[in-house]
Amino acid sequence: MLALMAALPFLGAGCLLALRGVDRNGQMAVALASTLGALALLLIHAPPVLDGGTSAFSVPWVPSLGLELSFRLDGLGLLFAGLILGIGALILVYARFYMPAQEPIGYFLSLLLLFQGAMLGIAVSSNVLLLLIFWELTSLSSFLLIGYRSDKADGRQGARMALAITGGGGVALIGGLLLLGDIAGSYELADILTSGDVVRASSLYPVALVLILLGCFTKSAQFPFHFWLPHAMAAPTPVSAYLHSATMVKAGVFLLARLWPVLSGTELWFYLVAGTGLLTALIGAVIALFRYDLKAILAYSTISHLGLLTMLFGFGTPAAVAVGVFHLLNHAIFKAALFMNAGIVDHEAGTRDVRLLGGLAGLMPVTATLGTIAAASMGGLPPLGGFLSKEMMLEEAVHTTWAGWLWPVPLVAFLAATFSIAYSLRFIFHVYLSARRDSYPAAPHDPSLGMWAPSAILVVLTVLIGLFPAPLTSFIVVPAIGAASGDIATSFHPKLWHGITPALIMSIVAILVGAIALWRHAILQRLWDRLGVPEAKRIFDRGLEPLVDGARSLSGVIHNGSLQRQLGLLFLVAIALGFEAIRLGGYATGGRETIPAPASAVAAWILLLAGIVAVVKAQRQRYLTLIYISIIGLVVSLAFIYLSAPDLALTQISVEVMTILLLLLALNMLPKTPRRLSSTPRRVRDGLLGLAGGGATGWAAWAIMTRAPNDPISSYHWERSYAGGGGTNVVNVTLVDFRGFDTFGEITVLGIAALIIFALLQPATRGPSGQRLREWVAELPHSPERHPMMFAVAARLLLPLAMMVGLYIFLRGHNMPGGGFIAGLIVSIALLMQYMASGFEWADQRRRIDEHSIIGFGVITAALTGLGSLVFGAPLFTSAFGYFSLPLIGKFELTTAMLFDIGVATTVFGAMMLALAELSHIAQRAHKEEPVDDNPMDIDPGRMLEADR
Amino acid sequence: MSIEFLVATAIGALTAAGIYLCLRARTFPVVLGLAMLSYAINLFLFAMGRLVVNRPPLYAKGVADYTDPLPQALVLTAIVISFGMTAIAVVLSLRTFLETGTDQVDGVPDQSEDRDPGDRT
Amino acid sequence: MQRLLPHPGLSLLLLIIWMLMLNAFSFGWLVLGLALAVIIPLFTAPFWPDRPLMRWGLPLLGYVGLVIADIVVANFQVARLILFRRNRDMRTCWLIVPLELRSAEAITLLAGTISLTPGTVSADISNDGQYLLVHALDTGDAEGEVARIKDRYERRLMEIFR
Amino acid sequence: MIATALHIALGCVTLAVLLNLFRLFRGPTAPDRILALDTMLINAIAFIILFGILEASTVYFEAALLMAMVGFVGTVAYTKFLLRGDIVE
Amino acid sequence: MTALIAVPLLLPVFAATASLLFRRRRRAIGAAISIAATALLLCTNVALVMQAMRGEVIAYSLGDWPAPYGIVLVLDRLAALMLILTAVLALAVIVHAVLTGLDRKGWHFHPLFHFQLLGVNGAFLTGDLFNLFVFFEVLLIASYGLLLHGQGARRLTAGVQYVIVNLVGSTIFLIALGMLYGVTGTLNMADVLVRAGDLPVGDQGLFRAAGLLLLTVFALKAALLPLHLWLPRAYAGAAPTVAALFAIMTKVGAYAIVRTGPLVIGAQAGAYMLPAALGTMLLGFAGLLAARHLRPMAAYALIGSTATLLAAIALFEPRALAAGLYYLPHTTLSAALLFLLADLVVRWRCVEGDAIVPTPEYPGQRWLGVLFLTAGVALAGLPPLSGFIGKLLILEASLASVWAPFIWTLILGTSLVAVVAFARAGSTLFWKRDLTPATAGTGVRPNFRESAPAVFLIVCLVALTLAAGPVTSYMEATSEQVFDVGAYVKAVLVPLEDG
Amino acid sequence: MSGLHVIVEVVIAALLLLGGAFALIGSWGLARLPSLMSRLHGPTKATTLGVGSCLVASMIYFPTHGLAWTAHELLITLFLFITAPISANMIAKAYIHGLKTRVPELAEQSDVMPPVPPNATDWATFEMPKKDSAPDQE
Ligand code: NA
Ligand code: NA
Repeated sequence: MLALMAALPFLGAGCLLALRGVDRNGQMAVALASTLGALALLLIHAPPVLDGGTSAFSVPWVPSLGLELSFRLDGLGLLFAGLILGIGALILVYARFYMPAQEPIGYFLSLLLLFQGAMLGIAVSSNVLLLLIFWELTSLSSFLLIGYRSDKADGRQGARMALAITGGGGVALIGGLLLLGDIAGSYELADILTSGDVVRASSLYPVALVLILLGCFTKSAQFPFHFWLPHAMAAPTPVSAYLHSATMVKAGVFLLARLWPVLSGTELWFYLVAGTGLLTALIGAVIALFRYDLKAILAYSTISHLGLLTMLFGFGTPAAVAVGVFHLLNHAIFKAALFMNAGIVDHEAGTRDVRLLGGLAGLMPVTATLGTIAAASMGGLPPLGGFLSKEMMLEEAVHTTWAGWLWPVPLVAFLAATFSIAYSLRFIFHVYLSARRDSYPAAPHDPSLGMWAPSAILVVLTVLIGLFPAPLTSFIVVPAIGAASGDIATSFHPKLWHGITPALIMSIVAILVGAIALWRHAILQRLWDRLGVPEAKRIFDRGLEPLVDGARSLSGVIHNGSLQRQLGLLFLVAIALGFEAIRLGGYATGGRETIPAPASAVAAWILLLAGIVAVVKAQRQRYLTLIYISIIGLVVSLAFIYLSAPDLALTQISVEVMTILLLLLALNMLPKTPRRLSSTPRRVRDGLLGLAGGGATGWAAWAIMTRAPNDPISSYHWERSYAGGGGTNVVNVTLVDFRGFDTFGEITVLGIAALIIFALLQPATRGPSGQRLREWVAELPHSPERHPMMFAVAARLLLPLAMMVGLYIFLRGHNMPGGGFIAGLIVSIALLMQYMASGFEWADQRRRIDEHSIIGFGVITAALTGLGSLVFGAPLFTSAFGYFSLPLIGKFELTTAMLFDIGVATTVFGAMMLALAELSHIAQRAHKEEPVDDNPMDIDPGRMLEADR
Repeated sequence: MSIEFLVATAIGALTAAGIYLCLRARTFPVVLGLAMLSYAINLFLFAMGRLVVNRPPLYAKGVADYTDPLPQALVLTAIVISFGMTAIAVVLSLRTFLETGTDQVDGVPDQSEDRDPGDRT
Repeated sequence: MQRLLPHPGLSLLLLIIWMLMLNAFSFGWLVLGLALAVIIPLFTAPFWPDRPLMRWGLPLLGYVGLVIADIVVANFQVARLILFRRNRDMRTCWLIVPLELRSAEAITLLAGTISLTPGTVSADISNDGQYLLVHALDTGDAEGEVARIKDRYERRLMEIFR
Repeated sequence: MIATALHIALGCVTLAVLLNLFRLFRGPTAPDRILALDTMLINAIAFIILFGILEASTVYFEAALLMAMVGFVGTVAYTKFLLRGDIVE
Repeated sequence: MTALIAVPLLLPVFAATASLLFRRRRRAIGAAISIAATALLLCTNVALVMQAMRGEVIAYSLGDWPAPYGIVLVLDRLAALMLILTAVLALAVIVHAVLTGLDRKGWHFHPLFHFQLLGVNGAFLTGDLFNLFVFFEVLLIASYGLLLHGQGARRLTAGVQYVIVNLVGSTIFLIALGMLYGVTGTLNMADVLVRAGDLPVGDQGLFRAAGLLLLTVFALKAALLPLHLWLPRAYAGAAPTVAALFAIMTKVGAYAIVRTGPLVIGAQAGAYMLPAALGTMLLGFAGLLAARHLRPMAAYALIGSTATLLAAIALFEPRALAAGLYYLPHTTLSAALLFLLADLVVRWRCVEGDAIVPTPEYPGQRWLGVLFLTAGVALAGLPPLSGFIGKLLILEASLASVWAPFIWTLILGTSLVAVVAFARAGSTLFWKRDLTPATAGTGVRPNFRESAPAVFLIVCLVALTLAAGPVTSYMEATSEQVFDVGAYVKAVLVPLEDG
Repeated sequence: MSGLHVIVEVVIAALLLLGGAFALIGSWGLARLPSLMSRLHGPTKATTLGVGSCLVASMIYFPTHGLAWTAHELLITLFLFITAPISANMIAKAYIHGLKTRVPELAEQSDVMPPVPPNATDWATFEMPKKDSAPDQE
């Protein structure tokens, strides 16, 4: 039931968004229905609560976090929820008539309901984490409501400011409540409220308290966080009336009351809360006196009254809490009424500027009457509700000492009261009672009933409360006080006449002084203007802009998009962590004896180092670096041969040449000689980094090579290779069987690489790149001969030979060095030779298989081979082999691994061909001086002879 | 001088050169640097199986000492993969040069090739 | 037959090489070799259009033998030059060999022979395909050298390539 | 006898490779360097053969075979780049 | 154990090849296959999650070679979680790509997309370190293709950097693997743990070094300070849809850290990770506030939220890890959501690209505004979406740590920064109007169906919030399983019958 | 130790020495000769022969020492003998092309340009036949 009540507004909002083609009345009806429905549910729960009990409801949500969907209705919650729903209903009606007739209000109302739901959640949630969720939701919805007039700059800024401040407070509150829950050992309000002593004793209490207060103060616009509230007035008036006077801004105060039994009662609490409250009350009241905008006046008055409430809860005595709760009720009633009133004036007279108003009493009597009474209540004039709570407030102030002194608290409270009377009177006189003007922005007249009725109801209420406080309020206020202050026995006896008390005297003096202040307002105003109090918005901006600029410069300096920086850091981190690990983990030299190096090995080593140096030094002649790098490739291949890795040697040799060809193809288009090289300091720095990295890697290699192997798993492979894998070349068996899955991934990579190269180069002939290609001019002078005869002839002879070799290498791969990958490369190289000799066009016409399909076929073959074993109930990639014998042919071996290797070979072949095809395709597009003819050789004496005949 | 020493120093030299070249400002030397690094890595991985002369991992009954075949298989995979990657790097740098007209790794115009583009004010 | 065996000679060569490559003879391998000897030329035939007619057999074998012999012998001459002749005494010069051979294959073979046999490297062919540019490391009379080339190699090749 | 011959031969090849290296760096022209590299490769083949004999193992010969093939392709590519810039056209 | 565990690897392969064959004619079929395969993948992964929820670690040795000698696929709660997350994200992305016609902007989108999935799924499933490397390469190379999809100067330049950085990363990866094998003689994660136990003291340093190098590589993938510099340019350069898919890539790095942390790297790594993560958080959200365009904004949001996750992981403690694991899907999906929205903004408003500047009103603006608000709420970790719960979990779990003050300050502070940043961006993009008629070139009717994937992601986030209870308990079980290395080893290393 | 065996040993040794020597001589020529065209002579012959004799040596060695006889050596030799002249030819082409186009690094070369061939043609490296006279239009 409680949950349903909390959910109803959300449901209403959902309906409003969902409903299409419903007129304003219909939409209002929906909104009202959900609100009143919730109110009804509330009243159903009321009776037990009014007897001082609570009604609770809970379903688990995130048990591990202690976040439960648990609701709990006690006196305080009931009062607050009642305010939210009661005033909410009136506001909805008011909004229906206030909002311009031509614009749809569905979205607006749904936002209001969203907010209402969130507020209700705060009022009734009994899990502080749940409360947090609703808390943040109110910030969000108020952001959207303030920004509702999104085309107005002040609307957007007001909304952002409100969100920034209250959101910031909310963030602090998260921390505070988490700490609180951690101290109390539970996030359930019931548990927390009972563990006040533990909390106050905890060492984390101050932190938690400050964080929580930050949340409350920002929400309730306490100094110095008050300034967002006036800017929130950019919202439509119903919003101001609802959020920024009656309810949302009270959430902070409500939380103070809610946690009062746990947090209050310490010095820290008193000075922080009461002090802030006092200060805010005074400042708000003073500023309110000098504002011209009606809503601004009301906003600052709200700030001031919130200050008073905060102060009362800060006093830390149950009596003060009682007054606080009572004033919370009163203020909500008259302030909501006043905002609606100001809205009406704005709506009918066309302005909210007091300088353009005045003398409306005759023009719009009803409005004037309502406004006057409400303002009187705000000022605390008898016999109205505001008067009672103000009296009691002053009474409490009188009995409160500040650091041993008796006078500060009463004095400030008195000043605040004085100023609030002053601005209230100003509201009455400058708007309604002063002399009528001859022209107003619009022709003022009383609005339709629907617009003034809601405020009327509130005004009547405030009057009645003033006249018969006890019967009308104590039934609800007393339980609320009980819930807030924790002891039910608190006495609450609101009376109009207490006899002559200090408070009464202070009020009378305040009224007189306030009247004088109004009488001499012009002078005071001039003084105030000369004072030049800083504009809050500018302060805020001065706070925020540096933050943004700081972020910009920080991010700009660090994320400058430099690859070199990222690579440098990457190398640096790797090296540093490596050394760190050795430092921590310790190191001992290994005992494995080394192999003495023959002269030839040393020579090869010299070759390698020379090659490396040459490549690094020949930065300016890129073509030469390509020649030099072949030395390295050669030596590495020789090393593999010498160190008994024939498979590696074969692969290295064939990959080597492919890489060179690739680089040559690319270099043809790239600049051959860079104009400038890096600056010397940068080169030195990189050199040092390189030396560090090289040293570390080399040392690691040395360290491991010189220690005995640690029973490597490969011994298993060695033993099983023939018996289990059907091959004697353990490397190949590992590739296609033991670790065939790796190889599968590897050929996939190769295939993808080819696809990407294709995807990259295919569109290169269009756009700016195509432009560059067409305008491209060779850097070096070219010989006109495209296809030299002798090379062409030789290639024709070598092609079949190479293919033979390739197939041979493939077939023996399982038992001797070789295998699918190398075979695929050899065949590609052989074919490539053909392309080089006789031209791409000519050769390609003679090879009519689409490379994409080849690659796809290869990958699929490998995959299917892996999948095939499932058919036999064996796990994936399980290989099978057998020895068969046919008449004549004799005994031969068939292995599924070979099928897999076919997939490998095919993929490799397809990938190579695709990549090279695309690269030469680009070169074709490049600007050429002489036209392309498709002869396999440029000089063909035989052909020429026939041509002559 | 031992073979291990030669291999270790070779790995070190290749790595050093690779790192240095990778930190150049233009794509071509960077690609060379990557090639260098992959040489270094292939040798390194291979060396992790310890070095043995003339004991190719071809299974025969009763042969007790052999070169660890597993690192060789890993290196083969590594060679192939790094070849594919190098191919992409090469083609990509070519393509980027054609598109942007500069072979600067950060794609900034040629005037400031030896500077982090961020340093430009 | 022509369509099944586009290059009989090539097929034979392939088969021979195949059997040579295998360490151990087995009938199964032979069958496979035969298959390859047929299949591979079928695949590569398009890449080798309009082949000249060749005389397989003695003339070719003779030529090969001659060339190998020349290579061995002449290498010693070159070795002598490299080792003992001072650079400034080296009488290098360009030769222009007019060609009677007309098929690209034949000319290539001749050029190859010239390059392999010492003292001479064939550098280029004229763009009408009628002359071969040859570089001689050390020769007294250019004409004699040219004549020697034409008589010793080209003539024999004329017989092989009809 | 064979052993000593082998080692002498190996020594010669090693020396030859170092000579190639000299020419490779000395140049002066790009074709000089290509030629040096080509020669270096052929010497490497010789080295592999000799090593094979020394270790009495034939498993390395495919590598030599491949080197012969691949070295040729490389040389042609280098020269074709000098002649035409574009090696596959 | 059925071969179901391998379906997340086989399905993408076949989908990729199939769509490769349909590349030219009948693209529609290719797209259909692609989407269908992704949906099927999602179903499979649901089934796998069910299996994983039974609680035991399931090992599947490929080629019938027992671990550690063969490659073994391992399915536990963690792997299943990552798999299903990937599938959900992938479905949204592929549908978005097809709806917006991105797959027709260049070659081979669908094959690359599915190869990417192959790589990611493989990385999550494999129990073998070198196989992990291979799958890293698969997913990387596919990501190169996807990143460059559509091309254009900016994207190509970004691509160059991305490719090169990752190539270097792979190099370091290989060095680490080599050292691990050289010292321990094995490649199987479980086996490494077992053998690490009885390593001679002299080898400990090398072993640790290998571990920390692995950490470096994974940190690079996860974009952890100072190895995050590559990310903004790359992700902002990619097509937003692709970047949305890449939201999972940083999580691959995070996953690898979680997986190898207890097995190989060792918990001491947290000492290096935590400060880095906090720094990354700061820089990420600073970038978020500083961003002048929507795509960089999304990229920085990704960095920042991932860093939050990494901070939780770095504590290497079950409760914190559970909290982080709950936060993981949230950050992935919400960052992806923001990228998809960036794409929609670019497409629908037709002017100013993704710059955060006011434009004339355009159809669909308000709807985008609502979606953007949701994304902002999610990424800032505000209620009512899962980010809030995730942050609460992380804050609560980290309270015990000595780093708590820093973690709390940064998480709470960055939340506020995010709120401000999103409020600024949102009000500029969707509230402020550019009334100068000069730029008023908009007005094409947007296809609202295009926003379906974004809505789908939001629905997932809502579901993640509502189901927070069961999800968190799953995560707790997961993190216990992650730290219960004994069970992992027992499941993976089945004793050989013949030694 | 049969006589035949001794002879075989001697032959193999001789071939090995010969091979080594020629390989060295070829490279020595490459190192010392003054210009590319003359340097070209060394490798194309000497080195090829050197390798050739090594191959022959091994071809004899293996069967005579109880090891499997393989003919890869033949294949290698064949490859070398086919490719060496072509490589030389291409290198020469590249070189004279360099001579013609006066690449600055050739400043100190001591080769003379090749003479122009008779009847108004030129070498293929320098110039293609005029398109009008070119026969390959059908
Ligand atoms: Na292979
Ligand atoms: Na492989």
